[in-house]
Amino acid sequence: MDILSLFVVIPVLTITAILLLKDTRQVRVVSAFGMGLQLLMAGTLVFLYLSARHAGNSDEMLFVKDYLWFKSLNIHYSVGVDGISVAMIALTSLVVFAGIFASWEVEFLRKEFFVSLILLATGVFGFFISIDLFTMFLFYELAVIPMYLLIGIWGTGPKEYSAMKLTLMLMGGSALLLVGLLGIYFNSSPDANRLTFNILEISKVVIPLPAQRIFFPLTFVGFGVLGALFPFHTWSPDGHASAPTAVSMLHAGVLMKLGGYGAFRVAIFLMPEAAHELSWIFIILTSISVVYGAFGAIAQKDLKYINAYSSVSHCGLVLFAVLMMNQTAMNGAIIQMISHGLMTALFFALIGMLYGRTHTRIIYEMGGLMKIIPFLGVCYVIAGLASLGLPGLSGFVAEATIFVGAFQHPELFYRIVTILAVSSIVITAVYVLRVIAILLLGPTTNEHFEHLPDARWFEKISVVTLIGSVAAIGLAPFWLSSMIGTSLHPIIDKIIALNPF
Amino acid sequence: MINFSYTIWILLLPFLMFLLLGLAGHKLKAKLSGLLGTFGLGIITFLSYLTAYKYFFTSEKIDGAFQKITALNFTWLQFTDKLHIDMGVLLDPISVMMLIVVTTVSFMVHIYSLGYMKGEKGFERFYSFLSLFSFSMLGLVLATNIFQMYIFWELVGVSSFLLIGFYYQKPSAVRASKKAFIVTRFADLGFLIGILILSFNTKTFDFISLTNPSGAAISQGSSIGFLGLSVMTWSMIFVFLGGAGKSAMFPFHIWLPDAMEGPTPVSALIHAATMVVAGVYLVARMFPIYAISAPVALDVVAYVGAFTSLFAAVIACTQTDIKRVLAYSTMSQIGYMMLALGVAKYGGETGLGYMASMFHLFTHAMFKALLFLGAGAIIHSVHSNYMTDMGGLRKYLPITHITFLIACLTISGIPPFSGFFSKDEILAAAFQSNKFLFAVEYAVAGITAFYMFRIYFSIFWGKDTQYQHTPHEAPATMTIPLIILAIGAAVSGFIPFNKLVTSDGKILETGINLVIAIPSVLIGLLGIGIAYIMYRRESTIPDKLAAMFKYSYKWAYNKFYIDELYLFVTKKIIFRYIAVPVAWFDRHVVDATMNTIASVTQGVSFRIRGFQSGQLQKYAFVFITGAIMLAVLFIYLWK
Amino acid sequence: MAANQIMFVLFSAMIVIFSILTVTSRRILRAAVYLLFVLVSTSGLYFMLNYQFLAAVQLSLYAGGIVVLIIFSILLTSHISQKFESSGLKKNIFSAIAALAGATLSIITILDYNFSATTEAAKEVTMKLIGSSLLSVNYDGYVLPFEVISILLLAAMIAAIVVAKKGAPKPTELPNINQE
Amino acid sequence: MNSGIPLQYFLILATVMFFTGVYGFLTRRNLITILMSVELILNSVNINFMAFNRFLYPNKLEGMFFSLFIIAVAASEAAVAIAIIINIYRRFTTINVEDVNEMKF
Repeated sequence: MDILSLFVVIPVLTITAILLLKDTRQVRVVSAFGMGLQLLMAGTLVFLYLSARHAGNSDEMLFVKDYLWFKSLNIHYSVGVDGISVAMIALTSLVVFAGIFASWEVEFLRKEFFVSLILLATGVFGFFISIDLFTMFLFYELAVIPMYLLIGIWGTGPKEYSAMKLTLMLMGGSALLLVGLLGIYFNSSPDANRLTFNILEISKVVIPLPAQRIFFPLTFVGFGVLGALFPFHTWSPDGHASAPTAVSMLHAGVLMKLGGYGAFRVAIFLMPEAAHELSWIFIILTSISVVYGAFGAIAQKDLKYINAYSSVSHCGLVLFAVLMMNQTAMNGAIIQMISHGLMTALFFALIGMLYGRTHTRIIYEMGGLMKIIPFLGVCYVIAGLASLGLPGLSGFVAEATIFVGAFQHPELFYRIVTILAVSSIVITAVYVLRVIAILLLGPTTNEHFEHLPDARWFEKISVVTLIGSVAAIGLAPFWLSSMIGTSLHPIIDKIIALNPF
Repeated sequence: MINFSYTIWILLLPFLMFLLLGLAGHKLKAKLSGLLGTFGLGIITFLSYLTAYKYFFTSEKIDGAFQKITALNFTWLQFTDKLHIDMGVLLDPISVMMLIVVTTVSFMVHIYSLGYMKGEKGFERFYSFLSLFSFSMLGLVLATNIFQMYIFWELVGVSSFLLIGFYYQKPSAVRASKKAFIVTRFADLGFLIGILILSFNTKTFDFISLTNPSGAAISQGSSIGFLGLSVMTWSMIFVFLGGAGKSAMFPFHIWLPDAMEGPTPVSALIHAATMVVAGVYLVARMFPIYAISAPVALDVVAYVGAFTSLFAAVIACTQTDIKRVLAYSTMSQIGYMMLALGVAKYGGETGLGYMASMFHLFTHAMFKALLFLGAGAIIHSVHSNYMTDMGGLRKYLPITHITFLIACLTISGIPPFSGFFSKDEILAAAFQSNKFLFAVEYAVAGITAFYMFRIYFSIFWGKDTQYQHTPHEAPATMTIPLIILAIGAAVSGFIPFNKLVTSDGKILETGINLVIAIPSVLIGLLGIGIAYIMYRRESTIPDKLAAMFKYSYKWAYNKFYIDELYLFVTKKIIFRYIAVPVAWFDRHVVDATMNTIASVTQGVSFRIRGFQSGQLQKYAFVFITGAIMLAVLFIYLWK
Repeated sequence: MAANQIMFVLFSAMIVIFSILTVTSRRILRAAVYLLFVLVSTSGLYFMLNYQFLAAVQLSLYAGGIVVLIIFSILLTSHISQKFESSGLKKNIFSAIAALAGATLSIITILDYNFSATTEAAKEVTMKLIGSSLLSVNYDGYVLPFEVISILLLAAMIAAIVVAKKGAPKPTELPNINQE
Repeated sequence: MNSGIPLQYFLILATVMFFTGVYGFLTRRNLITILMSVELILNSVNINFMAFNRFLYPNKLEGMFFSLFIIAVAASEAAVAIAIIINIYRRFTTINVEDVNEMKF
């Protein structure tokens, strides 16, 4: 059994176990156990990966396994990881683990909830381990679809509308993506008889430039929809606002990363020429995302909306950095994905916990909560500080890397746009502090909130796991950065070899 | 080579203390955590003095100049081969001097707070924040590269935010902390952009290679132009923006007076002695670049400094909240330091301003911390910030009275107190290079003496206010720091700064220039005299004067309406005309487009569904017609 | 005019006339009877074409079985004397146009097409041949369709019973399909 | 025995019958009469099969067997259809095809 497939097998086994259970109280224990195991596995994988690299294994992908799946189209189930995917897997298992604890008190259809949640996680894990485009797409869809149920059934507010909107927009993105992937597939071999979906093999051929010009935008936008690329981001506020806590966590924390990761691993890696040629368009769009998302967040009243817009801004930064196409910026993009994943999951977990206590998400209806629920309050402040890029927490590492990297771009235009994007850090500070001030500080405004209970043990597990990771990355970024950096080398080398710009 | 590797503990100890107090503080007894924090800082202070001693008196000099020593350095985050953020300790005259300043003041404040904050809720939180601040400030001071400095710069900002907002249930404190953070954050944006430009052109973050006056970095950037100025100038102007933000230079000064909402020890430590001079320190740190390849930027520094010092001094004359007066006085004094840096050149005699600035930074830290702590002692006993509520306090608070008087004399530049020496150097430096700026500063010196003695007389003399509770002298934990700092303020003028801290590390020969010294003492005395007349006893002169210059008084009293301008820009322009429209645009244009696509699809499908009428015969009719048409098509038309 | 021609004319006239009457008569029972005539005439055609077995089947199954079934169902669902209101004129016209167009098209096509006359000798269709072909597994055997049709018939019988037997569901039990 | 009657006559007859059935299918409202129209259509097809068999491939039996099976299918169809019609009658108390239109949208 190869270790990577275990990442798909364990969730599937967990789901099976849940389905066999009669007592719904055990469901969450089993889920926590399964996802805890997954977290351990992720730890093991990081360890194995680093030791393999340390031992001098310089393959582009490690632990590669390949099974022929569908012969006539040459579709394989092939898996493999490099430092980037390992990091993403670690992120995913952390967020899922925290998510399980954050949804500890789901009462309604508990079994089905956990099944859908873990199914979603399965899709995400599968996506990150796949190196076959088709399998990757398959897992991608697997991750997107349970979202509809999770929001539509367990959501709040206009949940059907939001679920429908989110699913339709993501499916629209998938449609573009599928066309893009097929386009890559049919150009994956110069003599058209050895077509392949395997990323590593495709990366060895040069897809003809006219084809790239068509399929790069399709693929990029396809993934970009999931990565909240302006103007395809509007599913995000509604979707997040309606989704239950754990789903928001997983969605913003992990699922949106699928977009960034895919844009990087498929769109840019396989079609660097078109990426270079067309990057200015998308650079403009993404920098709009960055600034616009931040401004959008200032004026919101609903906590989840604020966070959703901030996600738009932060995820925009991921795509922005990826498009800069140099080592440092891309490194920053990956760190930003991880960092944003953790801290936005943290945010949504905390928002969920606040909502569970106060039954409102409108910031003006709350106030002075710090005194009443200090643990959650402090955690919220930490999350906020991470979000505005305080050194010592992960957000800073990511943003610094992105900005320094982006500013090394040789063309003046890109550097000016970078300065625009940099200005988002102030706007971020504004909305983060605004929320903290209104929500937590000041006198208590509502006497009904005087006796709210502080965090319970499972909430603490969830939150502490995430804060610990955020702080760990923020305090000691070098190992993560170098792990990603070494994996980026072959990719950057390819880009540079193809584009002597 | 002396081994300085123990200096890592100067950074690590406060950080560990922060973690300990922050995570476990609520489990400890409040007093214990306070003592722990103070004890930790005591060790750090000791280490700092040890370092200073070793650096200044035992380390080797080359060419008679102090060398920059990288005590330790490790790569924290690698960007490219050349660009990487390191974490380390850099020792050179200014960083060692700052080490002394920061640890001394911080230690005093730690002790003082044991008394001042006694019984406050969140005592251990206060100490953990203080530790965080000490950690960040020391990291900033000891940074080996500009990005490390930026990192700690941000951390200093956040500790300031946390400490200003210490009374988080007080709306004004919350507002002030938010304002402080956002304003400095905005300035930091400039700093970051400056760093980016700098790093793009020089490909290094490292201070030693950046500031090497004959190094490649300095010559590289100055040759590339952009919009009429060299790239180096641009980046230095941007970097100075960051410094201006932290140091509350005009127009980023608005956060500092509000920051006085924090506990008074915090004001003494952060907003008077250490953090606010970080901007000065930054410019001093980058000084070779400013002086050699970005003289235009240096002029900006000088003029901004001069303007701020005048501007703040004028406002200080009208305020009635003593902490605010002190805050404006701080701005004014920092303006002095900036000006001194701005008029200096690199190396030799022309570097006088640099040395003067550092000297003033040092003495200012002592006397301003003293003033704030004294003010704290007063507030502690009177329970009010307003000098209208005070008067005749000399009888009740003798120790505070004496130390406060010393501080006032120091800031007014009366010999033999330290302020005289440092201010004199600054005026001399200004006189050397720019007579106009000298004139401004000369006037400011008089105004300073006036407003300081205004509050002095109002508090300790003036009318005999009836107090509900008889004011009593502060406990020993508070008075001892006062006494120590008073001694520091009184005698630190005799420290031979010209031998220790100079722009190129070499000894600078200076002396008291009587041509400048005597007039400056005189104008100080004049200021004191006017204050004496106006405030020694209860008198109507101030009100009459205020009525006479009604409008200018009103403008000054309202801080020239800069706050209102900011409020207008942020609330009206940014919030109402950018953020709200963006949010609206997002909902009603972008999202609406998506929704329109959806609803058009739905509408079309509603139309189409009419075909699915459930009328069997309609289906059959359509089917047959279609079949016939297809048959016709295939048989006759296709061919 | 040969006898078979006369017979053809007769049968075809009956078929056409009664077909039209079947689809236009406004009394349902009459329509059923007209249908019976059509079916009987058709079996006459089969006799003419020398397919006696099929003609017999036609008579017994169609005329005997289905028409009776239809009449029963008419009796179950309608009053014998019930007269339909005529369907809408527009509908009639359009249907007629469609039918006429289709018929014209077909007839033109038929007349256009040049059917090649066969020279093959006709095979005597005996009962024995039919029986052995039906059950033959050889190349020209029909055992598979035979089995299939028998299963179909069985299924149809069961289905007819099941469907018809079920009591009418109460309106409240019906799933309300108009609900979103 | 069928000399003198061309194949086309049979085909035209079947066509007429077929389209009569179609007309009936399109115009009648009563489900049973619609069923009768269907029977007409089926019959016309049968005639075609028989005619083709006799005129074009007289030594084969495909046409006849096809017709046979069609008759069988028609019989089962009629049985099931009538069962359904009766059920519809119970459900809606009408067998007017225009009133039975819930299968829509």
